[in-house]
Amino acid sequence: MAYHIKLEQFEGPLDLLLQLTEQEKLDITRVSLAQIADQYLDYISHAQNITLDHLADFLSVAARLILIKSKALLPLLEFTEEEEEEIRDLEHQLAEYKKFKDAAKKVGDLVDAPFVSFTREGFSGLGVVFYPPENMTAEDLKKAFEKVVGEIPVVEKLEQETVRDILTLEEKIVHLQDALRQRAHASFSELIANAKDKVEVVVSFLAMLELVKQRIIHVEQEGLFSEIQLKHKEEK
Amino acid sequence: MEQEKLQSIIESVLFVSGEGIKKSKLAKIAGVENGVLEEVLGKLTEKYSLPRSGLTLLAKGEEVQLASKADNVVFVEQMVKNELAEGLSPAALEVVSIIAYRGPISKTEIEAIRGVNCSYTLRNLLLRGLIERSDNPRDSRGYVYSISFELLKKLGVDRVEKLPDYATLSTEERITSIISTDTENNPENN
Amino acid sequence: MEQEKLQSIIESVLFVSGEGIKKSKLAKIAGVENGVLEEVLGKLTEKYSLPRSGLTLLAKGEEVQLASKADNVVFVEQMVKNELAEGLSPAALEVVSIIAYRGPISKTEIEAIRGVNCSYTLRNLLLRGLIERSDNPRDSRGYVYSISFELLKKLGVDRVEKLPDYATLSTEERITSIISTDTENNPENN
Repeated sequence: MAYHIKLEQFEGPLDLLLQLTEQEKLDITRVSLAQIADQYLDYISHAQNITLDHLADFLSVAARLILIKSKALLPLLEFTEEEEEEIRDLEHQLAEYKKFKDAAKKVGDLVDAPFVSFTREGFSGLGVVFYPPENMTAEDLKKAFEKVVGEIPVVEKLEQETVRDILTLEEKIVHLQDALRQRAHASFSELIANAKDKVEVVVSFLAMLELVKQRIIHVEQEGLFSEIQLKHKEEK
Repeated sequence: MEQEKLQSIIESVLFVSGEGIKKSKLAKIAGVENGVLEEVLGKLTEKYSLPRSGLTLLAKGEEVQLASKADNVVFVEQMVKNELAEGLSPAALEVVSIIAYRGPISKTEIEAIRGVNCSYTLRNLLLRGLIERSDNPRDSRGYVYSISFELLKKLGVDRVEKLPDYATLSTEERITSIISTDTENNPENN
Repeated sequence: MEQEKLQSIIESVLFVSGEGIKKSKLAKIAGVENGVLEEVLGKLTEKYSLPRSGLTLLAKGEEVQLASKADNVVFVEQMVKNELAEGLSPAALEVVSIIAYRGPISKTEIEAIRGVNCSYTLRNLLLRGLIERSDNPRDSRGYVYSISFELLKKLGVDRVEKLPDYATLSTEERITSIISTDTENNPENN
């Protein structure tokens, strides 16, 4: 790999992007986002510490970076209103996140500073007096307990299951390579015909970009929004 | 150290301690001679004697203690009554129900079930006599909580087993599983 | 009733309560209008800000609580254990900051700002009592999160308004609009 970025532990795509811009000493602008798009993509395709349940977050940012990057490479490319909106949101989110990340450092200084208040035991010195709530019944207790049971999260396990099916980028690259080797020539829409959702399409697209960069495949696209054709270089 | 700072320190320590504290201990904490401490205590007594102060310094032999001014007892009693005698908040009711159906149970376990710190609620329920605590047989430094006999009686039952659906609810598996997963992962590691 | 007597009453009540108490309750106990109470609380805050005072008045939303002055921690620690000594991870600090500057705030809104799932961090902070949750007025199935008195004590500030850059960070216009579009698109905020 060309890049060996040394970053602190990062949490989430915005954190990663922010650290990349800071490392390159860039402000948060569209131009600088285009500049670091490759680093971001490299990073997430090789990072070991992105858990599957966070992958979707990383990929949705990746998709927007790819848009920004394409525009930088192809100035004629025009964004749809929706795309423009998504990119603007990313820029703003990043700027806002930066504010809170900076604030968190200052709050952290307060946490570490030797200033702590203490409070006293409430009602200290008072003996226990039996003060039952007026209208409480055994049935109220039962209902409250059932509510407690009902609120215990069972969701988290479900989330894990649904994400488990999604392939990682690494796996997708291998899959793409194999598919191309077998057919020598394929269109992007053929390759993603079995994709289960948007995330998998984005993963496939990232995998394609990665293969282009490693000069393993060659892609052609005749016009905007037209079909992308992929060829395996060895098969030329 | 200057007088004003000393006054501030002594007031902070007296405030937090709640109970009476030996003057020698106070002097040691503030790092001053007994004579200096006496001066500071004098200044504090003077300050508390102003009409606008709500505090007073009680002295009993070698011990001193911060307390609320006796003139305000009516208002203080009203506050205590309001705070303790009002209806239970939904959160407090939930804690009581957990203690009723799963007691005796530790604070850590209650918190694992609700996902929220319960120190304040537990103290309040103890003061109201709705729950009781005893030493935790599995952890000598901790306590376990159970519903008080008075509350059971008020609810019209003589033991927890007679609470509605006790047999099924007290063995509810989701509760058991969250207690075991959550108390394994130390909640303090963040 | 005259101002000085009112100050005395409120101070007594705050002292005995020890816990956070709603301003509306204080006003009711003292038998005064909310406006008058605010004035009295202002006077108390002024008094506690003097160098010789060892107390401070913490304020959070509709509640106030009496506490020891944060500067005196080294002395107070010799009396009582500092239960707030443990540090916070970078993730926890970010979440706490967002809640401090923007709270009460829903989980979805916090996640919109951080761009990452925060369930685990929120649960940890709740268990440590550094944040609190209450029902979301805009979504009955969800919660909103706000800071606790414990957090103020740990930070050594008497109210969030004293945090660095509070005015700018708490009123960011564009944040508000991102948040509102984001919550509209995602009803699952809890």
